[in-house]
Amino acid sequence: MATSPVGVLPPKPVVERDNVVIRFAGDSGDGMQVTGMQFTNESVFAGNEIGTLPDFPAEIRAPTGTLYGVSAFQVNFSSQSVYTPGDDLDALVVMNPAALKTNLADLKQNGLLILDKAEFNEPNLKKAQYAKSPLDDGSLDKYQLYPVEITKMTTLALKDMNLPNRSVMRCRNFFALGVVSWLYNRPIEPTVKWITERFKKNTEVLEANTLALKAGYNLGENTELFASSYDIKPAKIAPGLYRNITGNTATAIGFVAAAKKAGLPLFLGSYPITPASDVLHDLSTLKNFNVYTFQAEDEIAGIGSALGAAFGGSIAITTTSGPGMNLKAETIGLAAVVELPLIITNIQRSGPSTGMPTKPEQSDLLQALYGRHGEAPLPVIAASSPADCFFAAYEAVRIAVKYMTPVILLTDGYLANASEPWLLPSSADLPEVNVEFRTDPQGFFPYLRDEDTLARPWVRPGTPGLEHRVGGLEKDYLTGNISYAPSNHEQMVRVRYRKMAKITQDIPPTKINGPESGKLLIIGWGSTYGSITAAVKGFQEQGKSVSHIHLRHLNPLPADLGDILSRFEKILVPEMNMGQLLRVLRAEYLVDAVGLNKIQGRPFKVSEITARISRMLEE
Amino acid sequence: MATSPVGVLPPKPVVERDNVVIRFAGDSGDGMQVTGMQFTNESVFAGNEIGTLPDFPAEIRAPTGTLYGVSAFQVNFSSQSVYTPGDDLDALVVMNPAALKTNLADLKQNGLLILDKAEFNEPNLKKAQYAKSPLDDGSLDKYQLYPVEITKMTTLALKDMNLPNRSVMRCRNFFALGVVSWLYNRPIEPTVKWITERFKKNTEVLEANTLALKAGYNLGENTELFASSYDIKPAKIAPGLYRNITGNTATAIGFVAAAKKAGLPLFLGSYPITPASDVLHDLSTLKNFNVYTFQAEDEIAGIGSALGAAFGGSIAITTTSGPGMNLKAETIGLAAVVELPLIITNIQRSGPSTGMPTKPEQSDLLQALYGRHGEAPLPVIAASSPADCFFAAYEAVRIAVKYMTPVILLTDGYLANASEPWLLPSSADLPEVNVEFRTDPQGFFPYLRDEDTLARPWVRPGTPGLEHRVGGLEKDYLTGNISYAPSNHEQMVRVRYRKMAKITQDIPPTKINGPESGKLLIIGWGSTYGSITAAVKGFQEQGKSVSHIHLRHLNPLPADLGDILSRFEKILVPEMNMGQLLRVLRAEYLVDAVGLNKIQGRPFKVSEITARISRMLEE
Amino acid sequence: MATNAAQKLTRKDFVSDQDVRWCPGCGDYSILAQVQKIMPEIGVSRENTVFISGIGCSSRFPYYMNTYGFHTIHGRAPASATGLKVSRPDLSVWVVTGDGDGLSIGGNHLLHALRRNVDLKILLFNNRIYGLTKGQYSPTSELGKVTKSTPAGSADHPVNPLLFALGVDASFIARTIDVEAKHQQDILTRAANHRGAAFVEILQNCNVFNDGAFASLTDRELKSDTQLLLENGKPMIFGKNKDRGIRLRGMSPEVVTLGNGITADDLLVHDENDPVLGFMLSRLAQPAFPMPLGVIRATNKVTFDAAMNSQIQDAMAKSGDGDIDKLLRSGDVWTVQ
Amino acid sequence: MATNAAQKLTRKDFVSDQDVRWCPGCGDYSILAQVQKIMPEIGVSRENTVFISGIGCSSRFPYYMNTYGFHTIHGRAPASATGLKVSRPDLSVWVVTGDGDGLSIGGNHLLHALRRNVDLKILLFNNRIYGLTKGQYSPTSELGKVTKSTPAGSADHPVNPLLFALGVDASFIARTIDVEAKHQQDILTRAANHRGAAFVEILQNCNVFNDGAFASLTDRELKSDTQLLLENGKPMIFGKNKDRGIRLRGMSPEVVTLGNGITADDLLVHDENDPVLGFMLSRLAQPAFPMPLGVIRATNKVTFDAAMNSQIQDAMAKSGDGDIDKLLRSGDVWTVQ
Ligand SMILES: Cc1ncc(C[n+]2csc(CCOP(=O)(O)OP(=O)(O)O)c2C)c(N)n1
Ligand SMILES: Cc1ncc(C[n+]2csc(CCOP(=O)(O)OP(=O)(O)O)c2C)c(N)n1
Ligand code: SF4
Ligand code: SF4
Ligand SMILES: [Mg+2]
Ligand SMILES: [Mg+2]
Repeated sequence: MATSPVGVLPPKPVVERDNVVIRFAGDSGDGMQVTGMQFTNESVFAGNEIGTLPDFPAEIRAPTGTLYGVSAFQVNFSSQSVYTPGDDLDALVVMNPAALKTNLADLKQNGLLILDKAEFNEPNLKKAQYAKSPLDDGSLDKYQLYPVEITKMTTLALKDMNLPNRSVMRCRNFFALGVVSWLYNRPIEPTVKWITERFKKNTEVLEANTLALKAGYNLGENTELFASSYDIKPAKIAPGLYRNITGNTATAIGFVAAAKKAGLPLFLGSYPITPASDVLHDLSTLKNFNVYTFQAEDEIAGIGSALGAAFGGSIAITTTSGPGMNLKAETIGLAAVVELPLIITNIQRSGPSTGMPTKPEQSDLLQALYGRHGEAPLPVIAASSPADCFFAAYEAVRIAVKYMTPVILLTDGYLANASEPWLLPSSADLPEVNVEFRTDPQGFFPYLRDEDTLARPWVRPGTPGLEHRVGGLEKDYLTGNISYAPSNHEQMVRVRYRKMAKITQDIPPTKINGPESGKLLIIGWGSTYGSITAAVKGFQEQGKSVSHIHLRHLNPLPADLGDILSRFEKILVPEMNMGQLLRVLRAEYLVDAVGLNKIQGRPFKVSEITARISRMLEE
Repeated sequence: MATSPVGVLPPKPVVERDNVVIRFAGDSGDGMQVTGMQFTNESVFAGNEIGTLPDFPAEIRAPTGTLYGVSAFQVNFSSQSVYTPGDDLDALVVMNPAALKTNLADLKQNGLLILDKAEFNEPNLKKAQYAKSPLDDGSLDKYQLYPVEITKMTTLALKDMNLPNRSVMRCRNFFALGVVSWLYNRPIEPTVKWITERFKKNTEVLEANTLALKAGYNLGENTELFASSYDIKPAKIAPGLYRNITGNTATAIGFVAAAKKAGLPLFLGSYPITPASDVLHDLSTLKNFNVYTFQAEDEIAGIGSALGAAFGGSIAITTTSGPGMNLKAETIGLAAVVELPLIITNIQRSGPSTGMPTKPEQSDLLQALYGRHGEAPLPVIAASSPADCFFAAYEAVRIAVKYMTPVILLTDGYLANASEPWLLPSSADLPEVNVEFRTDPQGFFPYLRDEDTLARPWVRPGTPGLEHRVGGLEKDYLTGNISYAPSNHEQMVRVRYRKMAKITQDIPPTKINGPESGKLLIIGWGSTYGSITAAVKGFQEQGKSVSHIHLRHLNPLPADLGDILSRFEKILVPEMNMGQLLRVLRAEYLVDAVGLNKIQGRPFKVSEITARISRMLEE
Repeated sequence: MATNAAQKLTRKDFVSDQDVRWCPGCGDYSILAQVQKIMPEIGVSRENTVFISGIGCSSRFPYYMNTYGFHTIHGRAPASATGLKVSRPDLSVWVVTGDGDGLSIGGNHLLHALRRNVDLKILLFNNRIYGLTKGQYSPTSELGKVTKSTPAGSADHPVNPLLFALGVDASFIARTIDVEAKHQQDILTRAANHRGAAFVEILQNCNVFNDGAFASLTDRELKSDTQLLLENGKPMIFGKNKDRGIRLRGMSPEVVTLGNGITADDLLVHDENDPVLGFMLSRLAQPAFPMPLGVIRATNKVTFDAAMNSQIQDAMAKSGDGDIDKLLRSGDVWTVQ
Repeated sequence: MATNAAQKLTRKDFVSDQDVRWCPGCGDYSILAQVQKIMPEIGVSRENTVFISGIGCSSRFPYYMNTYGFHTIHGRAPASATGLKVSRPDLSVWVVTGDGDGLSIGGNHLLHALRRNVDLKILLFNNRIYGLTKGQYSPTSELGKVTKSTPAGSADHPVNPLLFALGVDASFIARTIDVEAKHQQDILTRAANHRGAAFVEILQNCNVFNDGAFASLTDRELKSDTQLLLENGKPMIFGKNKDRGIRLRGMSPEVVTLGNGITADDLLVHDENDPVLGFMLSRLAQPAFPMPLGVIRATNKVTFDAAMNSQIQDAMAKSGDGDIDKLLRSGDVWTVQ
C-alpha cells in the first residue's frame, strides 16, 4: 500500500505484532499532538484499527520543561478490532525528562523507551525534579532503552538550511515521528502530504519538517540503532469511505445534519468552556449551513438566547461543561414547561467545582436527571464514542422536535478530544427530522397535544391568527393561560412525565452484546463503551458468560431494560463517577447491581474492568 | 379563663365539640389574614390546640371582587392534639361571592356557612362569574346558611363616628370575627388588646374596630340568628411559655441562636423571592445580634457573598426558593470543595420553573442531593413543622461548623407562612455550637483533617502565619495546593463522601412512632409531618399496626434506617412531589416502598393519607 | 421588518383576552395603554410582534398584548430576545423589564444587549422598588430607603439607568413617565423607529409599595418646574412660564432664569448625538435641577442582528448553501476496499 | 484597616511558594511584580490582605501572593469579596479579574460592587481576549475581531471598561498598562489608598492569543504620542516633545499642537473629581486621540461596608447586644399552667 524511502543497508528483520500501544510525550511546545495525529493517520493508511487519546496539560503554555507542561498523545493500533486507546504502553517516546517522569509509570516492563538524550541535561532534570539523571542510575534497566540523539540529528539534518535554532527545534517532533514510523513500518507519505498542505505558505518550514521526518525514518533504516522493525498487519475493516473524527466535531456536524434534514436554521447560544468550546468553534465556521453561532456573555444567556431562537422556530442548541450546566438549570426548567425543543449539551469534565477542567468524568448524570427545582423530567441521551457523538447529537434533535421538549445530551472530555475512524454515513440514510409548524388557527390552543407524542404545537411568530403567550408560571392544560388550579397543576406535572414515557416508543430494543441471559451483565453508558467492550470481548473469547449493554437513552430508560436485568445473576455498572447510573437502576428496578467506580479524570483501562469481571465471575 | 361582654337575653344553649375547622375567606383587601390570626389568638387563649393555614392570592392586589383576589385563613382548633390545619371545613365565613366560589368545595355537607348578604349584588356576582346568585338557586341548601348583614350592621354600629364609608368597610372583618367569636365561645379580650396596641397611634381606627368586633359579638349574643353556640374545651397542653411562630421566623431565629451560641457574627446574603423573603426581612431587624443582612443583586451574589463571609469567619447563610437554587448551584459546588461552613436554605415552592410561587411543594429534594455537577455530596436537613424550623436551622449551623461543610436546609412555603404554638426552649438548653479557629502555624496545612469529623481547619484571615489560598480546582489531599494527580482526585472525592458518612454519628437513633416492626411503615420528611401524624394516630387508636418515622436528615440517612425498613412488610412514602425520597430509599435499601404523591401546591389532607393507608392495610 | 399594511389595526387589536391583574391604580396600566395605542401607528402587524419579559409586576406585560409573547425568568429577557431577534430579524422584538429585573439580577444581560446594539425595544419600568415580591428596595431606590429588607435604610448608592446605558454606549436612550400619555407615546414611537437597541426608562408609580416616588414630577403644580422636556436642537427651557433654562458654566450645568440679559441663546441646546451631553444631562438630579425627560441619546451604529445575518448571507453567497454529504466527507478521508 | 508596622516587609514577603504558571512572556508577570512591590509600601500586613479572583489566566493571581487568597468561580469574585469586606472591614480586600471574567460573565457583580462603593481594590487585567480557554474574543475585543469563535470577525461593539465604571458612578477609576512598571505602581498605590471601590483597568498583553493588542502604546517610538498621562490639576500634554495637548472645543475635545499662540493655559486641565470630564476622556480613542492613562476619576462617597457596619453598631448601641432568650420570648407569648 505504501512505499518507503529506499535505504542502503540490507533490510532488517521484521517482527509481526497484533497490537501496539504507543505514546508520544513532550513539552507543550514540542508538537506532540501533531505527532500523535500524524502517526494515527499513517496507521489508518496502513489499514489498522486505531484508538487515540490526546492528553493536554491544563496550562495554556507552561514554562518549558516543567512537569505540568507535559503534553501527550497515545495511539493504539492493531490488526484486530480496537475499542480503546489501550492500557499500558508497548512503546513510549519522550522528548524531555519531564515527559519521562510523568509517563514512565504506564510503560510495560521491557517496553520500548525512546528518548532524546540531549534533553537530559542539568536544567531540564531539575525542572523535572530528578535529583539524578535516570539515564545513569539504572532505573530504566527494565525497559528497552533507546537514547536517540533527536536534537542533534535534527540539527544535522537541517544544517544546510541555515535556520535559526528555534526553527530547528520545532522540527524535532517530525524527526521522532520518522524514527517511529520506520520502527513500525508505517508509510510516511500521508505525513509528507499533510506537511505539504499545512505549510504551503511557508516553504521553509515545509522543507525543514519534511527533511526531519525523512532523516528520522532513515535513521532507523540505515543505522544499527534498532535490530528489527515491527509490522502490524491491516485489520479487517468494513469497506467504505472513512474519516478520522473527534467527538466534538462529530457533535457539531450531527447538529448541522439534523437541522438541515429538518430544513431549519440552527442556532447555537454558547459560552466558551473547556472541553466544550470546539463545538462552538466548529459551528462558527459553518455559516453557509444557515448556522447562527452566538458567543453569549455567560451560560445563562447562552441557553436563554437558544430558547429565544427555539421560540422563533430554529433548531436551538446550547453547549457547555459542568460549571455551565449549573447556570443553565433555571432556563432548562423554563424550557421544560414552555415545551420547546432545545438541546442542552454537557461535555462533562472532572468535577466538582472547577475540578480538573481538561480531564473527563461521567459525574453529571444525576444532575442531568435531577439538577433543577421542581418536577422537570427531560430526555437524557449519551454518546459512547467519538463518532457516535454524531448520531447522539442527531438523535437528540430528532427527539426534541418530535416531542417538543428540551433534551440533554451528554458526552465528555475524553470523547470530545479523542478521535476514531468513522465509516461515513450518507445523508440519505439518516432518519427524517420532521417539523411541521402549526399554521391553522382553527381549533388552535397552545397546549393542545398530539395524542401520540403528547407534543404541543410549534408555532413560529409571524404566523397570523396564532398569537399566544407562554411563560414559566403553571399553565392551563389546554389553553396555556396561567392557572393556579390545584388539580390542573397535578395534571400538568403528570402529563410532562407521561410525555417522557411516550419517548420509549422511539427507543429500539436494547442490543445485548453476548448471551441474552446468564451470569453477568455489564451495563455502561457514555465513553466507557470502548473499555467495557474490549474487556467483555476477552471473556467472551474464553467462552465465559459475560454480556454487555450500553445505554444511549438514560431517560426514559428502554422499555425492555427491566426484563433484561432480571435475566442475569449479577450486574456490574462501571462508571467514571461514584455510581450514578447505578443509583438510577437500583431505584428503578430494585436490582442489587454493583458499581465499578473510577474517578481519576481518566478513562478505565481495559485491565481494570477485566480484573473486576474476573472477581465477579469467581465469587 | 376569659370573660365575655354581658348580654341581655337569657343565655343560649352551648353545644360541645372536640374539634372545629373554620376558614375565613374574602377579598385581599378584606383583612382575612388579620381575622384568621386573631381568631387563632383567641383560640390559643381559650386553651385549645391549634393548626393554621394562611392562603394568599398570587397577585399583589388583584382587582376587588375577582376570583384570583381571594385571600383565606384556615384554623383548626381542638380539645385534642392537633397536627394540621384540618381537612374539610366545619365552618366557612365568606365576605363576598368570589370567596364563596373558590372555597365552598371544601365545606362539609351541613357545615356552617356565614356570608355577607349585601355583597351578593350584581357586579360582585359577575366578577365571581356567577350567572345567578347562589343565594337564590338552592345550591346552598345542603349547608347551614347564615346570610348575615355584615356590611349593614357594621355601618350601623359605627354610624355615630361619622367615618367615611371606606373606613367603615375596613371594619367589616372585625365584625365578622366578633360574630364567630361568640359562636365558638372565644374570648375577645386578646383581640381587643391587639387592636389597642396595633392602632395606638390612630384612635379612630382603634375605636371603630373595637366597636365592630363587639357589635359582631353582641349580634350572636343578642339576636335569634344562631340557636346555639359551640364550646371547645381546653386541650391538655404541656405547661410552659408559648408563642405562636411561623416557619420563616423560626428559621431566622434558629440561625441567630446558633450564631450567638458560636459567638460569631451572622451574615445573610440573599435575594428576595417568595416564599423566602421573610427570613431576610426578619433578620434585617436583628442587627443588634451582630447580624449582617445583604440584599444582593441576585442569588449568585447572595451565596457568593455568604461564602466570602464564611471565608472571613462568619456564620454564613443564604436563603432562597426553587428558582434561586438553580442559580446557587455553581457556588454550592465551590463551597463543597473549599469545605467552608455555609447554610443554603431552600424554602420550596411549586415548580418547575416559576410554577406557582405562593404554593408549597417538596419537589426540590433530588435537586438538593444531586443538583450540581460532579460528585459533591452535602448534608441535607429538613424541617417538619413551623416551630421545628428553629431546630432544623440550628442543627444545620451546628453540623456545618462541626464538619466544615455547606449544609442544605429544606423547608417549604407551607411551613414558611403557617404558624403553630411553640413551647419556647431556653437558650441554655440548646446544644453547643463549637467553633475553634486555627491559629497555630505549627504543622498547619489547609486540608489537614480532624480524624473524627474529617473537617479541615477553619482559619480566619487576619491570623498571622496561616496565610493560604483556596479555590475550586482540585487540591492536594494535605496541602490544598492545585493537584491534577489522578489518584489524588479519587482520594479527594472519596474523602468528601466519607465526611458525609461521618455525620451519621451526629444523628440520634430514629424515633419510631408506633410499633418497632410490623405491617406498615410510613416514612415522611418535611411539612407532611402533621398530616401523616394525624392519619397514623387514627389507625393506632384503632389498634392497627401502622408506624411512622419522619426524617430530619436526608443526607446522610440515619445509620439505623436500613434495619428499620427491613422490619416492616410494607412501606409508604407520602410526598408532595412525584416520589423523590422514595427514589432515594429504593436505591439505597432496595426496598419496594411505594409512594403517595400529591402535587397540587397544597398539603395533604389527613383523609387522603388515611384512605391510602386503609387500602394498603387491606391489600 | 415585515409590515402588514393590508388592514389598518386599532388599539383594540392589541388587547389580549387576559384579565389585567395589576393593583388598581398601578402605573403599569397607563404604560400598557400607551403601548397598545402606538402599535397600530408604527406599522408592524400583531403576528410579527413579540413581547418578551422577565419576572416582576411589570413583566406580566406580554400576557396583555395580543401579539406573540414570552414571559421568561427573572432578569433573562434580553438574552432570549437576542436569540430571537438574531435568528428572526423579520420580527419586531420588545423587552419589558423592571428596575429589579433589568438592573439587579438582569444587569449583565441588559448591558450586553445594549452594547451589542441588538435591535430590541427595551422598556424598563422603574418604580424604584420590588413590586412583585412585596416591597424590598431595588438598585434604583434612593440611598437610605426604608423597606422591608432595609428597616434601617438602604446603604447602597443607586444605579442611574440612563448613565448605565450611556456607560455601555447604548445607541438610543430615553426617559419618560407613566402619567404623561402623550410624551410616552412620542418616546415609544421614537424607540420603535430606532434601528438598534432602544432603551427607554419609564418612571412608574407603584402605588402599593412606593407610592409617590415621582410625586414631584407628576404633581400638577410642580411638574413644569421639575420636568426638563428635551427636544433635539432646542434650547433647554423649562418652568411654568418657560422662563428657566440650563446653561453651561465651564463643564458644569447650572439653572438660570431667562431675562436680565440671559436669553435662550445662552442655553444649552440639546443634541441627541452627543453622548457627553447625554452623560451630563443624565446626572442632573432633583431638587437642584429639573429631571430630563425625552430622548437623551440617539445615534446610529450597525446592529448585531444585521451584522450576524449578513455574515450568514455572505457565507452562503461565497460557499453555497451547505451540503451535508460534503460536510461529512470534508477533512482527511480514505476508502477501505 | 489594621496595619502591622512591627516589622518592615519587603516584596519577597509577598511571593508565595507556588510556581507561577503563566505562559512565558505574559503581561501578567509584570502586574504580579508591581503588586508585590507596592504591598510593603501601602502598610497592610500579609495576614490582613486577601486576594479574591474569578477564573481565567489572570485569576490565577492569588496563588502567587503570599497572603490569604480565594480563587472562586468565573465572574463571581466581586460577590465573595463584598461578603468578606462587609463582614470583615478590618481586611484589605483585592479582586483580580479579567476582561471576560469581569465584563462578560461577571459584569453584573462588578456593576453592583462599584455602584455600592464597597471598599475593594479591583484589578481588571484587560488583554481583550479569553486567555485560559485559548483564544475566543471577549467583550473588550475590537469590532470585527477574528478569533476561534468568530472566524468571520466579531459582530459586537466592545465595552469600554472605564465608561462602564463611570456609568455606574464608581468612585475611583484608573487605567494603567502592564509594561509601565512605575506608572502601574503609582496607580496601584493610589487605588490602595482610596477608600471605596477602586477600579483599575490594566492593559495586559496576552502574547499567545492576542499578541500586540497594545503595541502602539508600548512601542518605544510611538508611546509618547499615544499615551496621554493624566495628572490631577495639570493640563493635558503629551507627545515626544511635550508639544501636543487636548483642548476643549464646545463640548468636544480636540488635539492641538502647542505654539502658534496656543499655550498650556488653553488646554484641558485634568480634574479627577469631574465625572463628565472623565466620561469625555474615557471616550478618547486611537488613532485620532492618545489613550488616557492614569486616574480618570477619584471622588469620595460613603462606602457600603462602612454604612452597613455603622448600622450594626448603632443597633447595638441602641438595643444592646442581642439576647437569645429575649428574642425567643418576643412577640405574643402566653403561659400554659
Ligand atoms: C431567580 C429568581 N429570583 C427571585 C425571584 C423573585 N422576584 C420576582 S420579581 C422580583 C423583583 C421584581 O422587581 P422589579 O423588576 O422592579 O419589578 P416590579 O415588580 O417592581 O415591576 C423578584 C425578586 C424570581 N422570580 N426568580
Ligand atoms: C461558569 C464557567 N463558564 C466558563 C468557564 C470557562 N472560562 C474560564 S476562564 C474564561 C474566560 C477567561 O477570560 P478572561 O477573564 O479575559 O481571563 P484571561 O484568561 O484572559 O486572563 C472562561 C470562558 C468557566 N470556568 N466557568
Ligand atoms: S405592587 Fe406596585 S408595581 Fe406591582 S402591580 Fe401593584 S402597584 Fe403595580
Ligand atoms: S494565554 Fe495569554 S493571558 Fe493566559 S497566561 Fe498565556 S499569555 Fe498570559
Ligand atoms: Mg420595580
Ligand atoms: Mg482576558
